[in-house]
Formats: sequence, C-alpha cells, structure tokens
Amino acid sequence: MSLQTTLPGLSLKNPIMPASGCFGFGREYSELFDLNQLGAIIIKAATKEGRYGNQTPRVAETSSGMLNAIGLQNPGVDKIIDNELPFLANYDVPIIANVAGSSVEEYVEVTKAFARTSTVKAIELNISCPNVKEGGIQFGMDPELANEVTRRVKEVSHVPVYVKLSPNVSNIGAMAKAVEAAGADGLTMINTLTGMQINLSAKRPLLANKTGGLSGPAIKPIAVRMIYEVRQQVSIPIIGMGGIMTAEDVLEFLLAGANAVAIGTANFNNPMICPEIIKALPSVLNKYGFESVEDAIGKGHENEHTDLSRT
Amino acid sequence: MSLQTTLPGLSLKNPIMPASGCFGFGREYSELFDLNQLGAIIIKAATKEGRYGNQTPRVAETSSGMLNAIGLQNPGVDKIIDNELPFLANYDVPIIANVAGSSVEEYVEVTKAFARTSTVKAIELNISCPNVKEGGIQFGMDPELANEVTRRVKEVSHVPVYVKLSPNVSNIGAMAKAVEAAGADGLTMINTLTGMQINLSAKRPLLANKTGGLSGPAIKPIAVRMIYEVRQQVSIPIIGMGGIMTAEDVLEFLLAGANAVAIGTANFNNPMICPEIIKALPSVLNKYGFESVEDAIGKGHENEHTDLSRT
Amino acid sequence: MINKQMMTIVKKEQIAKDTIEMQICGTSIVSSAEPGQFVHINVGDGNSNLLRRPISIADVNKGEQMITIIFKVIGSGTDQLSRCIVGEELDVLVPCGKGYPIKSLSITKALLIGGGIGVPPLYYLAKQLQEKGVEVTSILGFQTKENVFYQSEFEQFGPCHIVTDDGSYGFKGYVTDLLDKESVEFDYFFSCGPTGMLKAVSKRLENHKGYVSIEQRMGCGIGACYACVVPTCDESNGFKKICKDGPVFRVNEVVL
Amino acid sequence: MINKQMMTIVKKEQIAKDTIEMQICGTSIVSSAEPGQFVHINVGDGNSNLLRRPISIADVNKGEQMITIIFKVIGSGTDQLSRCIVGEELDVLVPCGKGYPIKSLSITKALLIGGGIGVPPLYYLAKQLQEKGVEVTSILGFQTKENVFYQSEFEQFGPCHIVTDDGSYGFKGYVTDLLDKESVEFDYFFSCGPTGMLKAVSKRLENHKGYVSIEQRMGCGIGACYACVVPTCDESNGFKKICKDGPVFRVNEVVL
Ligand SMILES: Cc1cc2nc3c(=O)[nH]c(=O)nc-3n(C[C@H](O)[C@H](O)[C@H](O)COP(=O)(O)OP(=O)(O)OC[C@H]3O[C@@H](n4cnc5c(N)ncnc54)[C@H](O)[C@@H]3O)c2cc1C
Ligand SMILES: Cc1cc2nc3c(=O)[nH]c(=O)nc-3n(C[C@H](O)[C@H](O)[C@H](O)COP(=O)(O)OP(=O)(O)OC[C@H]3O[C@@H](n4cnc5c(N)ncnc54)[C@H](O)[C@@H]3O)c2cc1C
Ligand SMILES: Cc1cc2nc3c(=O)[nH]c(=O)nc-3n(C[C@H](O)[C@H](O)[C@H](O)COP(=O)(O)O)c2cc1C
Ligand SMILES: Cc1cc2nc3c(=O)[nH]c(=O)nc-3n(C[C@H](O)[C@H](O)[C@H](O)COP(=O)(O)O)c2cc1C
Ligand code: FES
Ligand code: FES
Repeated sequence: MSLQTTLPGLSLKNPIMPASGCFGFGREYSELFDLNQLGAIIIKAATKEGRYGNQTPRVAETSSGMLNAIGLQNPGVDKIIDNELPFLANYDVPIIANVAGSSVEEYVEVTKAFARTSTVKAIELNISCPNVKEGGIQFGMDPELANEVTRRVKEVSHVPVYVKLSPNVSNIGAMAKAVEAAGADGLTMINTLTGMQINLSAKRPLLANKTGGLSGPAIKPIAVRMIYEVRQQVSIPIIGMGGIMTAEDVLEFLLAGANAVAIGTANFNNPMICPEIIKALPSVLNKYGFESVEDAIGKGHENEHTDLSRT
Repeated sequence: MSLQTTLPGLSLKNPIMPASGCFGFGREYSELFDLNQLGAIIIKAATKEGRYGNQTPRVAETSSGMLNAIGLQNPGVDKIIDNELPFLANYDVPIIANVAGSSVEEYVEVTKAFARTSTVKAIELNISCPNVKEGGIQFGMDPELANEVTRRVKEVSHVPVYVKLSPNVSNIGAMAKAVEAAGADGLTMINTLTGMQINLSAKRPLLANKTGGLSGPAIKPIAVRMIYEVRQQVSIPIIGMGGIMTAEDVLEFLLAGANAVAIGTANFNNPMICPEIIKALPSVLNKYGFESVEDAIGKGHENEHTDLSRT
Repeated sequence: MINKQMMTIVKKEQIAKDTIEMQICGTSIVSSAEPGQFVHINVGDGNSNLLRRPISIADVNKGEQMITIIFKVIGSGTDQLSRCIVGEELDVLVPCGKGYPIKSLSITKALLIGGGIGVPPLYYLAKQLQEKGVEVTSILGFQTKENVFYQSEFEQFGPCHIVTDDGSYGFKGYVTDLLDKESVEFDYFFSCGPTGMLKAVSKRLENHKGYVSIEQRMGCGIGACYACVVPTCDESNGFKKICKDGPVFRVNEVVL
Repeated sequence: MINKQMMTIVKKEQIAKDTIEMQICGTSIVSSAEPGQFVHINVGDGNSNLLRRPISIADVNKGEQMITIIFKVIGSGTDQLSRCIVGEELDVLVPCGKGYPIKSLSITKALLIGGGIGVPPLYYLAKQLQEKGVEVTSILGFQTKENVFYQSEFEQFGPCHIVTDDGSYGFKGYVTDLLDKESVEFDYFFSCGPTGMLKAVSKRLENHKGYVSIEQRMGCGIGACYACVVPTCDESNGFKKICKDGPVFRVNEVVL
C-alpha cells in the first residue's frame, strides 16, 4: 500500500506530519520515537526576534478540545536556524517552517532567513495566530492583506509557500482564493478557533490572555467542512488539520480534499500518535477500498446521496 | 436565592429556556415534566409557508457535539398560531417565537402574524440558520443586511425583538453593533457553526444536506468568547447558548455577560435537563458566592488575572 | 407515555458475532411496552456519544418489569454499551414510538420477515401474536452463519426459515428469494430490517397487508427535533416522525 | 529518558478526604524515577479529558517497578482516575521532569515543607534522604483535619509537624507560622505545595538554600508546547519549562 504523496517542495513518505506548535522542534518527541517515520515536520512558529509569549496559564481543557494562548513564544528565527535546524537535519524528513510576524516586513525577513538554509523545504505562512495582540491574525481575516503578505513572501522565498488559514472568518473560500491568486503553492488549514473558558472561582477568564485558540476533536467537523468547501474553489493542494486523532480521521480529511494532514493536539494526548496513525493507515485505506493515499484524495466529493441504510 | 431576571418583554422566573429547534413546540417535553418550571420557551423556527426541510439523514454525532441540517422544517406561521400556541398558552411561561425567512418581506410577514397573538412575548429573529439554501444566514453574515432586516421587523413588531447571531463570522462585535443600531431589544447567541462529517463507507458527506450546524459542548468555548466579546461592545441584553449541559455552564455564560441562557442539544442527551439545571442553579450560584442570578451577570469581566494556584 | 428512568442491567450475553443480548430492569411503566417500540439509551458521559441510541425492545417480562434488548456493535455507542456490566444502570427513555398495532388487527396467520438487527423486535411480536392465537411463520435473514441468532426462539412459534447472504447457514440469498421459493400463507406480514430489504419485501408483497419498521438517525427520539422524518406516500406532502409516529408504519404509508 | 507505558493498578486506597493513594506497576524504566519527578497520565477516552494529568511520584518500589501516587479529586480528570479499579491499566508517561537534585548536594539536615497535594513527592524525597543518612524534619500543612495524610509515614524519618489552616488538627495556621514558633536546624529546605505557600516559604527562608516544586497547567508535559513556562529570576529574560526543566527549581531560580 503506497502512502506516498507529493506536494510542492515536499516528497512525503506518508501524509502524516505534526502540526506547528504541537511538536516544538522535534527534540522531545525524538526521545520517544524515530522521527524518520514522519511524512514531514512543521516546526513551531518563528518570528524575527525571540518572543516570550503570554502569561500563564496558557492552556485550558474543554469538551473534546483545548484552548491555548502560547502567544508565539519562540527564540527568534536566527536561534532556530542555529540551534534547532542542525538537529532536524539529521533526519530524512522534510521540514516545514512556520513563519509568523506582526508586519509584512517581519514575515518577509523571517522567510528570507529560512531561505538561507537547506533544511527547510517549505514555508507555512502563519497569518492565523489568534493569540497575539498585534500581527498575525488580521492578515488572516482580510483577503486583501492575506494576498499582499503572501505575494511579498513569495517574492523572497526559494521554497514553496503554504498559507495557513484561520477558521475565524465569514468566508473561508474567499481567503483561499485570495492567497491562491497571490501565488501561494498550497494551503494549510485550519488554525484554531478563538474561544474562552471562564474560571468560576476566579470569576475571570481562565487563560491569562483571556482568549485562546480552540483545537482538538471538537473542531474537526468545522475543519472538514472548510477543507471540503475550499477544495471546490481552489486548485492548490491542502494540508488539512483540526482534531485528527485516528487513521479514520485522516481518511475523512483526504476524502474532504486534503492532500496530506497535520496532527496537533492529539500529540499531547498521546505522544506516539503520529507513528501509530502511520502504522494504522494502510489497513484503514484498505478497509474502505482505497489502493493508496493519492487514490483517496478528494473522493468525498463524487458520490451522490444514498440513504443511511444502504451505505 | 432569587433566580428571577427581567429582559425586555420577558419577566423570567429563572434564566433557563429551551433553545429554538430543540424543543419543538413543547408538547413532547410536557409529557416528561411540567413546563411551568421553565423561564421561557423559544419555539421552533417559523416561516411564512410550511417547509418540508432537508432530506435525511439530518443529524450526525461528533466529538462532544452534533451536526444538524433540519432545514427549517415547520408547518408555517399560521398553523403554528392555530395549532401550537393555544397549547402553550395553557402554561404560565413566556413564549419566544423564532422567525425565519428567505427575504426581508418574509421576516416581516411572519413577525406580523405573531404580533396578532398574545401568547408570543418576544421575537427571536433567526438570521443565522446555516441549513437552508437561500435566506437566513446571509442576513447574519453581513452587518448591513442584518441591520436592515432588524429595522424592518422592529417596525411591525409589537413585542421586543431579539436577533440571533451566527458564529460563522469574522467579526461578531460588528454584527452585534449593527443590529443594536437597528433597534434590536436583545441578542441571542450563538447559533450553530457550519460543519461536516464524511461517511467513509459512502464516500460522501453523511448529512444529505452535506453541511450541518455544529452544536453541543464542543462549541461552548466559542460561545463564551463571543458573548464576552459582544458584552463589551453593546448594551442590550444577551440570551446565551451553545453547549450548556450543567448549572456550572450556566454560571459561566452569566459571568461572560449573558442575561439568561438557552439550552439546545443537551435536551437530546437528557430531556429533563432544563428542570434539572433550574433545580441545581441556586446551590451552584451559592457555591461561587452569588446571591442571585442578576448578581452574577457580567461578573467575569471585572477581575484581574491571578495565578492558577492562588485561585 | 414515555418515561426516563435508570434501568439496571441484570443479564448480558453474547449471542452471535458482535451481537449482545441484554436484560434491563426498571419500574412499572416498562410493562406497557408494545412490540415494535424502542428504548432510547444514553450510552455516553455527555462528551462522547452525546446522542442517545435507539434500540428495539426484543422482549418484555411484565412481572419483573424487565426488557430484553439485542444489539450489534457497529460503532462507538454500541461498543460503549457492550462494555457495560451486569449491575450497572442505564439511563433509558422507555417506551418510545409506536409499535405493531396488533391489538386492533384481526389476524389468523402472520408472516414475520426480519433482517439482521431488525430481527429483535419481531421476537416480542411473535410472542404476542402467539398469545392471540395467531399462526406465525418467520423468515430471518443474516449476512453469514456467525451472525445468526434466535433461531430456536422463533421456532417455538412456528416454522422459521433462516436465510444467509452467503449461504453459510440455511437458505442462500435474500429473504425475498426465499419468498419466491416457499409458499407461505398469511393475512398480514410484519417486517423489520435494513431499508433495502424493506423495499424489496414491500415490492414483493405489494398485494398484501403488512407493517414495516424503519430506521433513521435520531436526535431527541421523542418527536421534538424533526431529525427523523420520512415523507408520507399519500401525496398530501406530509411527513411522519419515525421516533414518534413510527418506527412501525403500514406498508406504503411512508416512502422507504 | 521518558517512556510511554501501560501501568497496571495494583492497589488503590482512600487515605484522606477526597485523597487517593494508588500503586501502579510497570516496566524497568520506572526504577530510574527520582523524587520530585512526576507521571503524566491519560485519564480520558480521547473525548473527555483530552489532556494528560500530571501527578507527582510519591514513592518508588524499584524491585517491583512500582510507583505510588497520591492525588486529590478536584475535577473531572482526577475524578475519572479515582474511578479506575485495581487491575485496570493506565497509559502513563514516566518519569517526567527533573526532581530534587539530592545526589549532587551535600546535606546533613533537611527541612521538608509540604502543603496539601504537595506533600506526596516529599515522601519519596524523605526516604531517599534518609538512605543518604540525612536528618529529616517535616512540616506538612493541610486545610483541615480530614485532609491530613501520611503523618506516621513521615514520622519514620524524623520530627513531623502537622499544621492545619483551621487548627482542627496539629498546629493552627500556615506552615510559615510554625517556622516562626519552632526553631528547626537544616542546611537545605525542600518544599512543594500551592504557589502561595511556596512564595511565603521562600520569603521566610530567604537566607537559606532550598528547592521548590511548582505547578502549572500543562499541554504536552514533555517540553514541546511551551504551555508551562515560568520566567527565570536572573534578568536574562529567560524562562524555564516546568514540565521539563522543573517542576523542581532552586529557590529564587524562577519567578513564583
Ligand atoms: C427504531 C430503531 C430501532 C433499532 N433497534 C435496534 C436493535 O434492536 N438492535 C440494534 O443492534 N440496532 C438497532 N437499531 C440501530 C441502532 O440504533 C444503531 O446501530 C446504533 O445507533 C449505532 O450506534 P453506534 O454508536 O454504535 O454507531 P455510530 O455509527 O458510531 O453512531 C453514530 C450516530 O449515528 C447513529 N446511527 C448509526 N447507525 C444507525 C442506524 N442504523 N439507525 C439509527 N441511527 C444510527 C447513532 O445512533 C449515532 O447517533 C435501531 C435503530 C432504530 C432507529
Ligand atoms: C508537576 C505536578 C505535580 C502534581 N502532583 C500532584 C500530586 O501528586 N497529587 C495531586 O493530587 N495533584 C498533583 N498535581 C495537581 C494535579 O495535576 C491537578 O490536581 C489535576 O491535573 C487536576 O485535574 P482535574 O481534571 O481533576 O481538574 P480540572 O480542573 O477539571 O482540570 C482541568 C485542566 O486543568 C489542569 N489543572 C487543574 N489544576 C491543576 C494544577 N493544580 N496543576 C496543574 N494542572 C492543573 C488539569 O490537568 C486539566 O488539564 C500536580 C501538578 C503538577 C503540575
Ligand atoms: C499548544 C498549541 C500551539 C500551537 N502553536 C501554533 C503555532 O505556533 N503556529 C501555528 O501555525 N499553529 C499553531 N497551533 C495550531 C495547530 O498547528 C493546529 O493548526 C491546530 O491546533 C488544529 O489542529 P489540532 O486540532 O490537531 O490541534 C498550535 C496549537 C496548539 C494546540
Ligand atoms: C436539531 C437542532 C435544530 C435547531 N433548530 C433551530 C431553529 O429552528 N432555529 C434557530 O434559531 N436555531 C436552531 N438551532 C440552534 C439552537 O437553537 C442553538 O442555537 C444551538 O444548537 C446552540 O446551542 P446548543 O449547543 O445548546 O444546542 C437548532 C439546533 C439543533 C441542534
Ligand atoms: S428524533 Fe427528534 S423528532 Fe424524531
Ligand atoms: S507542558 Fe508542554 S512544554 Fe511543558
């Protein structure tokens, strides 16, 4: 059973990769399993300068989900290049660098810095982080701004650029079309939905940042819907994510139109989830009559409605 | 412990009411408990003519949630007035009529029809139903359209008008301000988030309508965040909903700024949930130091951040 | 009158592949249950399996307020239910829907046609028919040998034909194939099973009076949410709710 | 080296109000656990309690690869854990974090100060200190009488003062009040408990060397997600991860 799939800049052994921010720079997980098993790795967001991020508490648990407000904590792109990429270069796994910023210039600078390395095979343009006061998400809410930042980053990037879409928008298709028009090589979606939990004892939001990004199985139906919708409106490939916990979930995303998938929150529940899903995937594909990963991509769009009992 | 709270047009024994579409017109639940216990009842959406709704399957289960695509099935406003309201008039519970439509004219007509009855104490303007092809949600995605339909309905309504907001928008605050400016007496929020589940065997969306509205505990953090956000931007009261399952959840919504709450999906899990929550509410309010429902409203906005361990 | 109650699991047994028979015990209302009605069970903890699961009533022991259910493990809810142990309590809505209206029918010979997990409600039906002095013939269809259950139970009431898709047990083929071969006399037929089977049976027996029990994904299970509607055949553009007006309908009453 | 393994519950006992002692048995790696380290337990089914729960290692039986944990039921996760029964398996990351670095310290007299659910890790610490020949004095603070546990266990190692907020048992007040009254000699103190207590203790003993173990809400529990960071005191604008660099820190190493 072939799990291989090819995306711009990425030749993947399998369609499974950890999602940005949920896997650090791979070191911790490398102690638990061989990273060579992974299709790719999307590393934690990088900004130009190091950022400390938000106050704690930064995470809260919700029904079938979690909220996070890490706030783009990272050591800054130069330190990532110096201290983290050499470690990741030891593995035969394509690295996707998640690029964040508060201004178009910052996105451009960070991308330029990554462009000087050979380890980074693609850029994931994070215009959808809901957890920082300025920068980030406004680019992901407005098609024109998204178009501009994508265009500018494309100008300086030597590797394909995937734009990470925010689900906190009225019209996800319009966002996707705007970044496709700007030359994006692919999309990754979805980032988290903005949410809040209130601590009844403290009588204030539990997260120090008040709001946080909702991820996990709770948001899966929203992710699947958005991917399905976007798949019908653009032709660039999609790396899908949002609540994936099982190989069946992966197939659901492939059917919706994702070309590969990323796994975020599930890593916290089970740090072995990526290799476990990779192992389970062939038999799940087989069970539902698919001969390869590529065979399944987009196949949820083709069949007419049949009754529950006849399926 | 006083559970009473007063909203435009509604003098509520307690802040608990079933949400529209999850309680029909009350008949079925009246066989399970005495409806007089409820703070109010929001009845199923009414359109001008009867509608058959979408094909089945119309519901799917998701992690901590469900998708529905009923599609505004209802017998039409005249039959509701003739056949359902007389039954509800037997109870000492204010009735809120959920008004839907495909055009401003239809909203106006349905509102006018309800205005001729004495049983309906408030209108809930449903500009947020994601499950019908035309009408409904486009009014809930565009502040100008929302403003217009609200204004027109206000002109003909003899009772206060609550506008039901859709969470499928980039800027919920802008929507809230637009309908407040149009004269809305209150807001109800949130309606469902558009989602999808794909049936792996059938290789197509499970719901006949493809997409459906996501409700239940999965969406609670989104509801709480939106209510918190809107509370800071408008001064009209809010009836909050989205994933409430317990009396603690009710308190969380009150702290976020809701003046009362509605309970939807939880009725399917436990048809006795409304009376059970009403019964549990006084001791929960007491446990967290509140003397009444009104005492708790909006109180999640006031406290500075304190550390996890000190709360 | 539907009731919500906690019912205690008093017996649990696997009777075929992935198929579990469970006896649950509750209070008085239980004895009013009629064949074809169902229970709506809360199998989750509010997070997982938020929606209740509808399962047919397969038998009622009125004296002990006990109901038998038989279910197949097909997904997370039935899996969860299968893990419950004797002594545990289940949160159940009971009895739901309308059953086979046998009290108001005058029948002498009945034909029961069940398919897979559609077989269970026919057992209590057969029992009640026998009490009324009706002659009962049953045709029970299963996928394969290891899925077969309740053969001897149905044989108590009269002739019982087992049919399997692959012929690994009994007659090979569909229940309708058997109808073509065997001639059975009856004045009413009663059927429950997958929609495909119900369609084939309704067509094959279109000149007969009969009742079918149908399935649909449910929300409330009590008639409030309109999740489970089915169009009526009478061209009035009407509809029925499977959970409240059904799950049993006159043949050709609703569109299968 | 952290390991993910299934550990079997071999003993479970309630030892104080809402407080459960549990012994769980695993494979070899377990014996490398040090006092102050924790286990990260998956208490849910993936839907509820998606995040693991961090619980300190209260004792290690190296021969039997057995760990003791003691936890208080405060929410849905610990509630779920308290419902697990002997014989069930738990999905555990073990051992997590860095413990009290006693191997590298030269100590003769140690003062242990625990508060509530901060008491458990101090037990294995006391045991290890005693093995090193260190004299151990303990001060254990609890809310009220019915919360008190492990008094006699700590008395094995030396003087043990129990303090309750309401004076319903032992000394009335906070652990720092007792420090004001009793004079204890020690060269290092080791503390674990609520942040408020750790702050008060650090201030009261600011001229002493010591270690504190701190809590924060966690995501991954292994250092990858930056959920559990705490700023360092050294004005380098640095930070530490509680789950990986801690939970034990030198006093004044991080901002409480
Ligand atoms: C009136 C009625 C009586 C039934 N009687 C029996 C019986 O006696 N024995 C038995 O084994 N099964 C019976 N079923 C089918 C049974 O309800 C489903 O097998 C069960 O709900 C599947 O749940 P799950 O969580 O295991 O599957 P999942 O696929 O995980 O369920 C997901 C969702 O889909 C719904 N669903 C899935 N399949 C069906 C189905 N066939 N019908 C309705 N809803 C479905 C579930 O209730 C749930 O909401 C009956 C169904 C109905 C409507
Ligand atoms: C390093 C470390 C060691 C610990 N050792 C022990 C111990 O030995 N015994 C014991 O009883 N407790 C201990 N705790 C606290 C324990 O982790 C929490 O009581 C537990 O996570 C609460 O889970 P819950 O689901 O019952 O509560 P809920 O409030 O429902 O939990 C919701 C979320 O908040 C988190 N959370 C809540 N309280 C805390 C807290 N105090 N610290 C960290 N996360 C929290 C939960 O892990 C979960 O993610 C320790 C915490 C840490 C960080
Ligand atoms: C703790 C945490 C940190 C995250 N950090 C980032 C980040 O730095 N950059 C980014 O683009 N997305 C970040 N995300 C979003 C995830 O990459 C992913 O898009 C989202 O969580 C949905 O997938 P999931 O449900 O599988 O977690 C983060 C998510 C979590 C839970
Ligand atoms: C089956 C179903 C039908 C619904 N029908 C309507 C409706 O007719 N009109 C409306 O405004 N909202 C409708 N809703 C939305 C609910 O009123 C509510 O806003 C939403 O479900 C969120 O609350 P909950 O999570 O408590 O269910 C429906 C929801 C469900 C689950
Ligand atoms: S399931 Fe709600 S009406 Fe039938
Ligand atoms: S919990 Fe993830 S870094 Fe500490």
